[in-house]
Amino acid sequence: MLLAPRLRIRRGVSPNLDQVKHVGTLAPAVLLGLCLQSSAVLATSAGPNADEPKSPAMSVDPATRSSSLAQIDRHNVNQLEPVFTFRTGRLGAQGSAPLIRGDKLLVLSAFPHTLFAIGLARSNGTLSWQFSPTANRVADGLHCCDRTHLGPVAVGDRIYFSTLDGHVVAVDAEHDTPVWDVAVADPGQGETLASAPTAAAAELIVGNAGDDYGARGWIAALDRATGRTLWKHYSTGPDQDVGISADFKPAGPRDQGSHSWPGTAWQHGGGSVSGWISYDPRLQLVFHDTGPPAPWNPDPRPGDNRWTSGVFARDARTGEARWFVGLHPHALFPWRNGSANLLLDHTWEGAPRALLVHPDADGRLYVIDRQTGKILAADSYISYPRVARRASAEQTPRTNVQVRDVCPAWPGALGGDAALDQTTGRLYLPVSRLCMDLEGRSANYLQGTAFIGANVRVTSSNESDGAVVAWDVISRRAVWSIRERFPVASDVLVTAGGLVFYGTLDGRLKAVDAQSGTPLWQFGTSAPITGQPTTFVGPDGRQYVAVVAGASGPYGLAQQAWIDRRDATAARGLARVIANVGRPRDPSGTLYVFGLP
Amino acid sequence: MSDSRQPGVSDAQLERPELESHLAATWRTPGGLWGVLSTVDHKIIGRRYIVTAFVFLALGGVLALLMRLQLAGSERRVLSADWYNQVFTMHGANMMFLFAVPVMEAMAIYLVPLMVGTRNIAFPRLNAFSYWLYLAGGIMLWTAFALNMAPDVGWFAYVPLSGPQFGAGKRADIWAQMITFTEIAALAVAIEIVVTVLKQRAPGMTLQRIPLFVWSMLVTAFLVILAMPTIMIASTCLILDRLVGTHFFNPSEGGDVLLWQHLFWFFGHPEVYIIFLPAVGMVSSLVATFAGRPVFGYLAMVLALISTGVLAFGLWVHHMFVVGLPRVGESFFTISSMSIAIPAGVQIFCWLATLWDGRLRFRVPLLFVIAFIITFVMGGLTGVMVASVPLDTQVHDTYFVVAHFHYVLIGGAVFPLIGAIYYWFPKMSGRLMSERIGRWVVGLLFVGFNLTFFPMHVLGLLGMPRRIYTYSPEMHWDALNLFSSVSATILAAGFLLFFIDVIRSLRRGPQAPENPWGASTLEWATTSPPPGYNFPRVPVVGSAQPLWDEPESLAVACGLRVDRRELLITSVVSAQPQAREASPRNSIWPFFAALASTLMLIASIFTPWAMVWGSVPVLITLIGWFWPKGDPEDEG
Amino acid sequence: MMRGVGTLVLSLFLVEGCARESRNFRLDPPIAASLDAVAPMPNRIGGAAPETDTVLGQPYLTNAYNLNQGKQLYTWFNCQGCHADGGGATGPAFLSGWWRYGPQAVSVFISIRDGRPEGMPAFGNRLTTEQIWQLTGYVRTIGAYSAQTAAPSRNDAMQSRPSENRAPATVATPSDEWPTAPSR
Amino acid sequence: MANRTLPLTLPIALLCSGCTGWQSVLDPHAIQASRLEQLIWLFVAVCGVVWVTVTVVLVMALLRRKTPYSHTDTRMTRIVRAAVIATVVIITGLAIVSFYATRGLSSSDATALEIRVRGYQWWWEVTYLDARADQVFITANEIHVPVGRTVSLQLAAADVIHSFWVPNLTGKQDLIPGRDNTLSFTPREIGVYRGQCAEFCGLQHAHMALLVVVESAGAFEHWRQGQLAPAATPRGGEQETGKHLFESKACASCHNIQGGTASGTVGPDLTHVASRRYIASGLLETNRGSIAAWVADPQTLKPGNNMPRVALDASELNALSAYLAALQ
Repeated sequence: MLLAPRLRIRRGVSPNLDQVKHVGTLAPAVLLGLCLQSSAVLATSAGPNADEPKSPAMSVDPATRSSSLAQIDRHNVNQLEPVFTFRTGRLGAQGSAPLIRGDKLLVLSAFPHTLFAIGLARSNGTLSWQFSPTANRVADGLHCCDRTHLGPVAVGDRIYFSTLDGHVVAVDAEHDTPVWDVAVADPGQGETLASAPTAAAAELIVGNAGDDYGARGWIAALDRATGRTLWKHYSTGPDQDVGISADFKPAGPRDQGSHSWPGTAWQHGGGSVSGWISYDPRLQLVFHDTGPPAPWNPDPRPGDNRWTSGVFARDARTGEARWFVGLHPHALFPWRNGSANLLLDHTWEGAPRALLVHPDADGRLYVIDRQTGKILAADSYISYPRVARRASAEQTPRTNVQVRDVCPAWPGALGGDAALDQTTGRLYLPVSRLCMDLEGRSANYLQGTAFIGANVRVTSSNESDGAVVAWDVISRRAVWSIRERFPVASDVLVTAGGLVFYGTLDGRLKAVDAQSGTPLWQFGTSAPITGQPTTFVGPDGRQYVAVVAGASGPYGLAQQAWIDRRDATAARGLARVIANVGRPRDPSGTLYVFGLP
Repeated sequence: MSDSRQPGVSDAQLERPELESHLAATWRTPGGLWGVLSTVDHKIIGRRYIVTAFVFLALGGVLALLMRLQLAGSERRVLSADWYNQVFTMHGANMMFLFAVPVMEAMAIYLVPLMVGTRNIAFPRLNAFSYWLYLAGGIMLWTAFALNMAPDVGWFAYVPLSGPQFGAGKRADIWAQMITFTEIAALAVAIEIVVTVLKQRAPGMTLQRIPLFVWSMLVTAFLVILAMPTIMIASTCLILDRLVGTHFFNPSEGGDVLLWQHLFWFFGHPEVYIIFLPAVGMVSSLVATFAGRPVFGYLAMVLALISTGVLAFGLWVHHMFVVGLPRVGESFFTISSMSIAIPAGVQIFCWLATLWDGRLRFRVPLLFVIAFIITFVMGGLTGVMVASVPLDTQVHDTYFVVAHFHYVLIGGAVFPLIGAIYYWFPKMSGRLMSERIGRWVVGLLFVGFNLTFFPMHVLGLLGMPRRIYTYSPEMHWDALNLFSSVSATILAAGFLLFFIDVIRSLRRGPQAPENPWGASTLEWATTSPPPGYNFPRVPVVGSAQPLWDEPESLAVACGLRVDRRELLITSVVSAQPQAREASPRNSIWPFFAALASTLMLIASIFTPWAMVWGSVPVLITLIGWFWPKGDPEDEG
Repeated sequence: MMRGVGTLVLSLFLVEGCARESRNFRLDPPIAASLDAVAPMPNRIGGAAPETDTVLGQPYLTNAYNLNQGKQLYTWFNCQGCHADGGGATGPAFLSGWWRYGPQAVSVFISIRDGRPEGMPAFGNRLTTEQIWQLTGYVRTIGAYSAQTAAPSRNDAMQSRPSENRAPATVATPSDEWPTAPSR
Repeated sequence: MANRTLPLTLPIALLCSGCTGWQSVLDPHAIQASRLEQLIWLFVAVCGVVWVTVTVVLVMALLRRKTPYSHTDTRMTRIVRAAVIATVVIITGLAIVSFYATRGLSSSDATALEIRVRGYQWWWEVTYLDARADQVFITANEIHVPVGRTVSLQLAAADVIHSFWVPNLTGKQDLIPGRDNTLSFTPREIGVYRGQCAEFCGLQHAHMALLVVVESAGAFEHWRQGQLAPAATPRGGEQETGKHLFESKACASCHNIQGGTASGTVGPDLTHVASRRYIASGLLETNRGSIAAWVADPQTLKPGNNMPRVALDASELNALSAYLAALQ
């Protein structure tokens, strides 16, 4: 049921619009008529792949989360006001941005998923159709600690989205009917999907999640027409499984994927591909992260635990691995490595280079040459009250030995996916500054149950646990950073209008000046914002900003209603830190659309 | 109280028979239950202590037989694993905490006031309180055993096995609380002994004239005062870890498992010297009497006692040679552990010299001394062996060590103790024990002991670890274990015969004169058994052997009042009379205080709040105890 | 007469005590099999416990050894992965005293043995019946408001919450709603 | 006196049996154990002499005819003083000897075979460490070592305090939670040596044995390769059903068999259980019958241990024991 609260907006130039008394009522939506009176040409937001003709002024590039729209800019952003909201009725959200497709706005709810299409043509946003694939409720138990961006994404004339219980669904946008629904991941093995498929030349590429359940990471390509799996490669195991052939760089001994593990530990070795998979049409390469090895306790998995905790480059057509950068061989700490890589073509030390910008969960920003996989720069983008003393012996987590004040905490230094403004070469990073105490325990693999082998307690510095950092990739320094009370767990959006949008855990959508970082506007929604804010041009030709508020990912886990903060290890140790945020007024996922009056 | 007699009459003004009747009335312990519960007479409480301790010895002995029965053959099912763990823990805890330390202190409670020539022990009401607390601790432990709740973690209760995670139920808490009971009792008695020896000696008994037994009890008392607090801290930390959730011994939250071992053994080794030194004192008394001459090298003996006491605190890590401490540190403890054999050696040589030069009368106590010397020297030498770090890595926690400490404990402490019972039984009960049965007891004990425990040296070298409830047949330990178990019956027969002799002699033993053995110390200067007031008039001592040097005319000091319980306070070094001190009368409050603290301590196993609410009745009883009774202040 | 009654009461209390402390390592196979005969309600919430359990005096809910074994199994079989130390993660919390399928031992037993729809895996063929009963008994001590005397104590591991024998010291205070007007 | 000589001779006869016992301190097969044995014999000799002299002096003191109170204190003082000095000399001598013995024991050898032994309640997990991760493997209760090569054990306790002790090879060393202890020895002769936990660790402390098998370098390498290989594939229908039963029932939650789906780490690794001489840490010799007896009723054989009784009927038990007995 579409509902939009009656909004009483007090005029007044106060940047802080969330004085608005937000009355969530179930009364039929009464919309401020004045916003949508003029009809506008519907802007289709182009799909991610570049070979589609990308209409210049309309889209948000999902690879870099930057938008070329400039109607809303520094000067008028403080007049931004909510146009309508849509309540999905599911607890929490799943982190993807709403997608504009013709005159419809597509929103995917949290698990069990429903794809809502909201028509923007008439004065109020009315639900034109919805589609709910069948859901395997076992996946409810597996929704734990990976940031989920399950879609929808538009490719050609179809809409695709992934589901938590391991399905990829294709929907025909014109006739609003499902085309195919393919199961690629098996929740029984602990495998889930965490990201929407990425469109490559003719394929859809998707990777699994489930490190915490001992699921072995893999990446697969599906045929866009029928959903048939074209190729599938794993993050661990012999070269033939991983897709390593002769022209793999760095050349090394064979089958490192299984020889760098004891016995058959690689079969439950983790290394999930839960983050956004970047695609470079020019080089025909696909870049993706591999998650931390399983279990968290390094004792039962001596050796380099090859191909986990690193960045892979693969050929889009065959999936053959071109190069791999091992950031944390034999990873001592279970940092979630599912953050998006950003492609940047820029001059580097005089010569134009194809760069891959990888903000890593360990708090460093790696700049890698996309063609060769050589690390060009690795600078720390975050400062900690207590620096992580990783190298020293007593800081190495071992069985029955507790290591204290390890920073960053297991969710990693990056709270969400960064945004890259390709013109200025500036990266806007949503940062989480939490630390943790970690104690290794003996890990016992039981299929379908959590395979952690560690007790963890996340500790907060109780002045500011989060930040948004503007980082100049070329000059390798932080331009500005804003301190946030709580970890910033949302993705970031940068617009040509010189604005940076991000959301906070206590539900505020904020806009700041991309140049100087001064806060310009914020709005208090009813649930924590852990998703991707987006902007689009409505049918009336006016620019709107939209975000789905609702808890998801590791911080969302700690927001569940039943979490009891008297147990310091509840919600993987996050319970006490997130408890300071307080309970959201309305935990269900809600779409907010803002526009200029 | 002193109704018929005029107040302020001193013992100088009365003749002997009239004096004795007055003193008897003043120092009288009423009969019936009230008298039993409220007595403060060190002789009654001392006798009670000794009897209770020997009852616990008997019970502990039965447990030992049960263990030997289970270990007589491989894979026997006499006792299940759980029961065997409870039995061997009870055997250890009962023998160490409920028999050995209390019986030695009980002998001191009875004998020290008599040997230093005073009327009652210092702080007699504290003495009563300590007995009731000790009895309550013993009853609690044995009731728990009857209820299948006995501790099953060893008498040393190493963490983490006795800790919160692996010590299921309330068993380890019972152990920790039993420690609290017995250690408060031991501390109380130690303080009384120190004050009695230093301040209430007969005039003229300078430091050089104190009997060697009293010296050994003084050193033991100081050992108790310095060692017991450590185990009380350790058991309190354990019970806090288990019931309140502190992390003293939790390695992952900053605690340390070895902290427990250091705390326990810092008390543990002085504990075994607390048991051994009184026995040394008894041997000195027995040797002097039955060799007919003072012990050779009095000064050497006293210095040996004191150096043993001091060194006892410096060698506890020899119990922890295999826990992985740095080797150099351990070697230091090798040297300190071996060097404690030197004062022990001095004492042995002095006794041998005394025996060499004395006119020996082969009565039963002397036979026990001979058995003691042979057995203890072997135990001491195996002690030197286990003091060496490398050697200890092979024999630690094996039956070699079981043999070693039984040699030094049974050989070194129980033999002299039983000899001392034969020696002082006439004084305590007024009846002589039978020589004939005594000789059988010595023979059975000596033979039984050696046949039972010598093979254990071999078993240890054969690789048999301690505290195993059974062993596999292919280990070839069956023969030696069976031999040891069978010989244990001889040892048990010896103890049984001893108990029979005690009970028989109580009723039908011949009447004992004042000084049946012709000994030289003051306790033989009064009747057997001594009256409530011990001495009609406090004796004055002229030499180290008062009864030998002036057998008939023992000088006495006068001036103590008759109508009020008074005793003489003398200076520490030269024992010059300083003041007449009022000695407290019978009082029921120590019994009530013990009862209240027992309820508090037992309830605190079940809820930590019991410490809060339980302390209210304890406070009330203590107030009742110390409420001024209106006695006039003591005159100078 | 009074002393007779006194000793009778005392012995009753003591006998109950020793039942709490007894160590029964081996159940006869037929009894162990009968412990699986739980009669659940149609909606698989609540139901009748097996008769042998009541005849044996509910050993798995009151015996100290069983509760401690239950705590050990809780850490061995990955319960902490989803339920943490009782505070909950993907799985519900036991500390808060809110039981989605009711607090009866039978419901907890069925949840462990047959699993539940929203992601609780079935341990029926991964644990023996006795182990499942031990886990059931232990899980119910986590959220107990007044601790049993036989309740287990803390683990020699990272401190997460007051141990079961301390009972939850503080009743969970609901976190405050977000202030509509954020304090500056 | 007669009844005293008989009991004395019997123990001496039994004493000699000490030299050939299976787990005897006086039957060394490694450099460290032989040094300790020599040290033990030295101490026994010295202490024996001291004990005999004291007893002889005692007996002479008891039996000699004495003139009454013959004022020989001065002579006796000299003898006593001499005796004390002799004691001091003996004590210092023994202390110095044991100090040098300690130094001789500790040997730091870079080429030592690194093995981590982790003590669990009532069994030993043995992990052969190696720089190359895929050469690392886990076994239980049995340690194979090549003769002549120093072995360095890293001792870690998983729950309570245990103590690793193989008397024929070297002295014991405790496994303490929260501490990393090491123990090294150099075996000299090929053979099978038994050891046992020497620190009280709970209900089944008595049945926590382990074997150290010293073999030639070639045999050791053959054994090592065997342990690295995944589990033998079941041959024949009975073993097939056994494998299926193992993986579908509660066994898979605790035990790991490399190559199957069972990968629990709570109990010992059973990938090559049949290659071990004993099961249940030294309780039963390994054969199909003993495996069946152990699986049918572990609580009767080793009461209180953490292996539950999995309900199996006769045919299932046969199939399971066939499968396990084939895991060489």
